[in-house]
Amino acid sequence: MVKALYDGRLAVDIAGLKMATPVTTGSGTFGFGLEFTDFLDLEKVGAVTVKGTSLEPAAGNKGQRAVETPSGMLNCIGLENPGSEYFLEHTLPELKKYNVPVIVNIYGHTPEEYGAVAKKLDVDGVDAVEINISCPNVKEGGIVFGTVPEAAAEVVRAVKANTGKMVIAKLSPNVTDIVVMAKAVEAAGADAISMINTLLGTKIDIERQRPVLGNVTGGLSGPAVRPVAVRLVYQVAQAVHIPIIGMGGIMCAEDAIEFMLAGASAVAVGTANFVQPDIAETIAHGMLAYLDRHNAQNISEIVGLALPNGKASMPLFNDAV
Amino acid sequence: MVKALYDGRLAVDIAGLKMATPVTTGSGTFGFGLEFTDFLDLEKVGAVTVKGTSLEPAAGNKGQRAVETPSGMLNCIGLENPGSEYFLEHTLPELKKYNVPVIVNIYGHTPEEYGAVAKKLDVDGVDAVEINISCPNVKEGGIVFGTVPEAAAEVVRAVKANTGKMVIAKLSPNVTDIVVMAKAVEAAGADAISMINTLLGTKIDIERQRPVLGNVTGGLSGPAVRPVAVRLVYQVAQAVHIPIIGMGGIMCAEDAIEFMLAGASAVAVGTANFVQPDIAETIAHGMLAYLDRHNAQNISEIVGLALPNGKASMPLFNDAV
Amino acid sequence: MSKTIASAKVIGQRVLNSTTKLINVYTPEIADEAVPGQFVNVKVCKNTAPLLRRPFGVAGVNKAEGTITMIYRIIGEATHILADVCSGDELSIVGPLGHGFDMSAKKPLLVGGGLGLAPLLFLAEGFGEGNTDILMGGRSAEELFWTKLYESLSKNIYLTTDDGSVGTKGTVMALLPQLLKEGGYDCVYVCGPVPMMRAVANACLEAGVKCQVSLEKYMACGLGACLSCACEGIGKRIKVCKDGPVFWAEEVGEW
Amino acid sequence: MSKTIASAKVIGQRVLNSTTKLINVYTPEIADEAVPGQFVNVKVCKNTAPLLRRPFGVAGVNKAEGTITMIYRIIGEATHILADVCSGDELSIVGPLGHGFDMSAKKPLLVGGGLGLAPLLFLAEGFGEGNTDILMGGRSAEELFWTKLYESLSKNIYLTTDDGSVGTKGTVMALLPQLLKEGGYDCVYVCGPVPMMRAVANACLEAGVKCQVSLEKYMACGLGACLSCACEGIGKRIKVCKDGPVFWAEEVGEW
Ligand SMILES: Cc1cc2nc3c(=O)[nH]c(=O)nc-3n(C[C@H](O)[C@H](O)[C@H](O)COP(=O)(O)OP(=O)(O)OC[C@H]3O[C@@H](n4cnc5c(N)ncnc54)[C@H](O)[C@@H]3O)c2cc1C
Ligand SMILES: Cc1cc2nc3c(=O)[nH]c(=O)nc-3n(C[C@H](O)[C@H](O)[C@H](O)COP(=O)(O)OP(=O)(O)OC[C@H]3O[C@@H](n4cnc5c(N)ncnc54)[C@H](O)[C@@H]3O)c2cc1C
Ligand SMILES: Cc1cc2nc3c(=O)[nH]c(=O)nc-3n(C[C@H](O)[C@H](O)[C@H](O)COP(=O)(O)O)c2cc1C
Ligand SMILES: Cc1cc2nc3c(=O)[nH]c(=O)nc-3n(C[C@H](O)[C@H](O)[C@H](O)COP(=O)(O)O)c2cc1C
Ligand code: FES
Ligand code: FES
Repeated sequence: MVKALYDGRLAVDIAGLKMATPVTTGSGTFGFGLEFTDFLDLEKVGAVTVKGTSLEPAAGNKGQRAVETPSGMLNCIGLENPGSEYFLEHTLPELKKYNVPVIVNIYGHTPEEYGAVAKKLDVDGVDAVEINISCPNVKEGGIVFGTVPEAAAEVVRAVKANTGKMVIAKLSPNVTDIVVMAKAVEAAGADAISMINTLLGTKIDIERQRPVLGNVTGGLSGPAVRPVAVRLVYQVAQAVHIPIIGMGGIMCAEDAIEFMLAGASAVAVGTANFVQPDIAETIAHGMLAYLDRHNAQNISEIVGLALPNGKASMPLFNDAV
Repeated sequence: MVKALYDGRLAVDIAGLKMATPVTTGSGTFGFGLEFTDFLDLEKVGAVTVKGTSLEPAAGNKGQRAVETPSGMLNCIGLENPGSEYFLEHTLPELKKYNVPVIVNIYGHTPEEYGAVAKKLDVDGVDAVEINISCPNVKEGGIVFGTVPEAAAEVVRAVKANTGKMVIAKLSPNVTDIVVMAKAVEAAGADAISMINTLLGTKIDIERQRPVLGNVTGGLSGPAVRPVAVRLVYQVAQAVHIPIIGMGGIMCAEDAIEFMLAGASAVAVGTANFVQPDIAETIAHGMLAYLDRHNAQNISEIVGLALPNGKASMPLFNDAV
Repeated sequence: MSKTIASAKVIGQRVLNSTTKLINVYTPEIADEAVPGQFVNVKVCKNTAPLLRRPFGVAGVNKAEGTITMIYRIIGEATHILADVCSGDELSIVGPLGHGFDMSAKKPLLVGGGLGLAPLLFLAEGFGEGNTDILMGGRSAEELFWTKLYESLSKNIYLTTDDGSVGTKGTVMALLPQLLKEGGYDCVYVCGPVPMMRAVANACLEAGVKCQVSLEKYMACGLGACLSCACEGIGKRIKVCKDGPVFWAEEVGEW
Repeated sequence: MSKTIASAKVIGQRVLNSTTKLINVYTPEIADEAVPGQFVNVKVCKNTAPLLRRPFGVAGVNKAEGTITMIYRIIGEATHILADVCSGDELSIVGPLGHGFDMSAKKPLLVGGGLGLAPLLFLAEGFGEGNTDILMGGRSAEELFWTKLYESLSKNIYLTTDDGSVGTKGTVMALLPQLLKEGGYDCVYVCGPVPMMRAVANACLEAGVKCQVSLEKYMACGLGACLSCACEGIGKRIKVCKDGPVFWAEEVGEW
C-alpha cells in the first residue's frame, strides 16, 4: 500500500492491533470472511473476526437454529465449528492471502481448554484472540464464565498465559452489573473488551405450542438490542481504561458512530452482514462523510464524545428546529 | 351482568383477583384508564393498572422523555405522578364508575415509604397493588430494589404488612438471574409476579453528540424486547407457584398467547396502547378465536403449555409443510 | 369532542417543495370533529418499525368531502414511508387530539415558521377568508410555497427570510414589533421553532397583546397517558398533547 | 459463479391462486448466472422489521430480458409486503445462491409438491421443452395452476391430490412406484414437503434410480456464514444454503 486506505482517516489502533477502519465483524455472523468476498473487499474491513473456534470440532444444537423477531433475530447455533485443527490447516491459509487482521473468537469448557485453544492459535496469521465467555447457547462454560467475575477473570488469565497475541474479552449483556465484569477482565489482563454478545431470549410457536428453537432459548441480536448495547458500552467506557469494540444491532454508519460516541474505539457488525453482506466495507464511507460534516480528521477523535466527562465535544450542529 | 363477558371463557382468577379477560395494562402506558374511554370499553379490559403512584406528587425527569428505537421505544418519564392524595380524591372516584378491577402501581424511596403508599391505597375501589421495584428511571430506590433479592423482599414485606389487597411484585429484567428475584418476592409473600419492566438502554444523537434522553438512559419497551420477556416468564414460571402477569412487547392476541403458553396466567399490554389505543379490548377477540381453533373452553387451559413439563399439550396443528 | 381510530383512505398527495408534501385523506369522523390547532397521530405502516404513530397538525378540513389535510416535512423513517403512500392506501389515524386555538379574536395575527405554518393554515381557514393577517418567516425562497397556500385565505401576508431572498431579511422579529404597534391586533397565534415562539410571546406580552402558542414535544401516545410530553406550566404540570398543544403564552413555564 | 447484491426493479406480478403469486424482477447479473435449483435472498423493504432477507427459489430466468421469476406463497410478514409491491419498485436481491441440480440425466422425472414446484419449473426449462416428465401432488384442485405453468415445458404431467378432486387420489407415492418401474427414468428430482421428499428418496434408492432432493431449512444468511441451516450429512456436516439446497438423496443424514 503506497497510500493508506482512506488516507488513514479511519485507521485505529486497538491495544496494538492496527486496523485500517474501526469496523470488524461479529463472530459467527461473518463465517470465516471468505464467504463474503463476492460482496466486498476483505482488505477494506478493519479486521475479520471469525466464528467461535474450539479445540475439537463441535456440531452445535439440533432443530431450528434461528428465527426472526421484531427488528432482531434469535439464534441457537450452539457454537458449531470445525475445530482449531481444521481452522489452522484449511481456513487460515486462505485468510492469509488477504492483507487484513484476523481475530479468532475462541471458547472452551474449562479455563484450561480456553488456554489450550489460545496456545494452538498463537501462530502467524492470527492477530488477536477474542474470548467468548458469553455465549448463551452452550450449557457448560459459556454463560457462567460470562456472569461470574472471578470465573471470567480465570479464563482471561488462562488465555493470556498461553498466547502472545492481543486478547479481547467478549462480555455478556445478561448480567445485573456489567461494570463489575468489565473491571474483572481488565484486571485479569485483557487487552480490550468487546461487547455485547446476544441477549437471552425465546420465541414460542403458538400453533404448535412449543418453543421455536431447537435449544428452547437463543441469543437475541440485531437492531432491537442496540439501545441496550449502547447503554452498556456507555457504562463500561466510563469504568475501564482498555479499549472497547462495540457491537449490537449496528446496521449502518450512523449506528456505528453512535457506539463510538458512547465510548467504543472500534465496532463490529453482526446480524447486518446477513442483511447487507457488503456492510462491513460500506460503513467506512459513511464514517468519512461524518468526519467531513463534523470537521474531524481521524475517526478516533469522536470516541467517547457523548460521555458525561465527554472530552472536547464538538459544536452542536442540527439544532432542533 | 346477566351473562358473563365472553361467556366466561376468558375469565381468570389471579390469586383471588377476578378478571373478565386475562388482559390488563402496563402501568404508565394506560394513564389512569380514563384517557382511553373513547377507544374501548373499560369494562372489557381484565383490569386497569394505573400509572406508578407515590406518596407525594413527583415531577419526573427533565428534557426529552421518550424516543423510538427499532421496534421499540425508550422512556425516562421518571415516575411523574400527581401523588396518592390526588389519586384518591380525583381519579379513583372516576374509575369506580366502571365495573373493572383497578390495580395501582406504587413506588417509594424506602421500604417504609412503599408501606405508607400501600396503606393509603388500602381503600375501596382499589383491587390490588403492584409494587414497582424495577423502574430504571429513578435513582434512589427503583432499580436497586429490583436487583437485590433481599431488598426486594423487604419492600414486599413492608407492603404486605400495610394492605389487605392482593400484592403483585413487578420484576426487572436487568438482572443476571431473575429466578432468584422471583423466589425472593414469593417467599416474602407476594401474591403474584408481574414481569417484565423495561430493559435499561440509551440512544445517542450523533449530530448533537449527546444522549437523546434528558435522563441519559431510559427503559426499553415494545416488541423489540418480547423475546427477552417471554424467556424470563418461561424461566420464572418453572420456579414459582404464584401466578405471573406477563408483559413486554405484546402487540396483538398472538403475542399475548405466547406469554400464556410460556406460563403467564394473565398479560399486560404496554407500549401497544400508544399504537393501538383499543388493543386491550381487541386482544380478547383474538383469544376467543384461538380457543376455538384449539378446542379449548377457557383461556386458563393454555397457561404453561409450552413449558418443558408442559402439562397436557394439545395436538399439534399446522405441521410444517 | 370524541376521538377515534380511523382507517383513512389516502385521496392524494402533492409535492410542495423538495422536502415537504401535502396529503389528503378521507376520514369523515375526524373531519367532522377537528378544530384548528388540533393534531392527529398517524401510523404509516403495519410493521413494528417504525413502531409509534407520528403526530401531525391538521392543516385543513373539508367537512363536505370528509377529508383532512396534513402538510409534512420528509425528515426521518416514518415521513419517508409516508411520502411513498399512494392514493387508495389506508393509514391508521387517531384523532382529533388536543385542544385548538381560541377563536374569539376580532383581529388576529398569525405568526409562523417552518411546519408551524401547517396548523395555522387551518386557523386562517377557521377565521374565514380575509379575516387574518399572516407573518411568516423562512430560511429562503425555497420555503415560500406557503404564500401560495395562504394567498386565498389571509388578507395581508408579511414575509421574512434569513437570507433576504424574498421579503424582509431577518426573522419574524424584524417585522413583529411594528406590526404589533400599528396593526391593531387583539391576539397573536404563533407556531414554529421554539426560539421564534419565545420571542414572539415576549414581544406580545410586552405590547399587551394576547398570544397563543402551539408547542411541540416528543410524543409517544398523544392521549395524555404516557407523560412523554409533560412539562412545567405556570403553577402546574401540563401535558402538551392533552392540555395543549395550544397554550396561552403565559401558561408556559418551560419551552 | 459469483454472487451479487442487486437492486432489482419489479417488472410485474400476477396472482396464481388465493395465496400464491408470481413475480418478475429485472436483475441481469443474477439472470445471467442462475442455474436451476439455485435460490435468491430478498429484502422486501428497508425497515428493520421484517429484518432478514427471505429465500425464494428461482422459478425461471429470461437471460435475454435480464429477468428472473419467483413464485411464492403469501404466508407471513415479508411475503405479505412482497405481495403489495408494484411494478417499478426496487427490491434488494442477493444471488444466485447455493448449488443447482445435476443436469446430466437422460430421462429425468421431476416430483414436486407445493412451492417445491417453483424451482422444478426452472429445472424443466433447463432440460428443454418436452424433455421432462413431472409428477405433482397437491391438496386439492386449488393448487393445480401448476399444471398450466408446466404444460408447455414437460411432456407428461402426472397428478395426485389428497382429496382426489383432480388426478389420482392420494400423495405422489400413489403413482411413483409404477412410474419408476415403467418410465425408464435415470434420475428423479424432488422438491416439496419433507415427508414427500423422504418417501420419494427411499423409493428411488430401492428402485436403484438416482435421486436429487432440494432441502429447505430456516436461513438467516444464505451464504454459508451463520450456520442456521447446518445439519448432519452422511459423514460430514452440511450447510443447506451453500452445499445445497440440492443434494443427492444419499448425502442427507438429517431431514
Ligand atoms: C403536536 C405535533 C404536531 C406536529 N405537526 C407537524 C406537522 O404538521 N407537520 C410536520 O411535518 N411535522 C409535524 N410535527 C413533527 C412530526 O411529528 C415529526 O417530524 C415526525 O414525527 C417525524 O417522524 P420521522 O419518523 O419521519 O422522523 P424521526 O426519524 O422519527 O425523527 C425526526 C425528528 O422528528 C422528531 N420526532 C419524531 N417523532 C416524534 C413524535 N412522535 N413527536 C414529536 N416529535 C417527533 C424527532 O425528535 C426528530 O428530531 C408535529 C409534532 C407534534 C408533536
Ligand atoms: C432455499 C429456500 C427456497 C425457498 N423457496 C421458496 C419459494 O420458491 N417460494 C416460496 O413461497 N417459499 C420459498 N421458501 C420459503 C420462504 O423462504 C418462506 O415462506 C418465507 O421466508 C416466509 O417469509 P414470511 O415473512 O412471509 O413468513 P414468516 O412469518 O417469517 O414465516 C412463515 C414460515 O416460513 C418460514 N421461514 C421464514 N423465514 C424463513 C427463512 N429465512 N428461511 C426458511 N424458512 C423461513 C418460517 O419458519 C415459518 O414457518 C424457500 C425457503 C428456502 C430456505
Ligand atoms: C448467528 C450468530 C452466531 C453467533 N456466533 C457467535 C460466536 O460464535 N461467538 C461469539 O462470541 N459471538 C457470536 N455471536 C454474537 C455476535 O458476534 C454479536 O456479538 C451479536 O450478534 C450482537 O451483534 P449484532 O446485533 O450486530 O448481531 C453470534 C451471533 C449470531 C447472530
Ligand atoms: C412510557 C412508559 C411509562 C411507564 N411507567 C411505568 C410505571 O410507572 N411503573 C411501572 O411499573 N412500569 C412502567 N412502565 C413499564 C410498563 O408497565 C411495562 O412493564 C413495559 O413497558 C413492558 O411492556 P411493553 O413492552 O408492552 O410496553 C412504563 C413503560 C412506558 C413505555
Ligand atoms: S404524548 Fe403521551 S402524554 Fe402526551
Ligand atoms: S443460512 Fe447461514 S449458513 Fe446457511
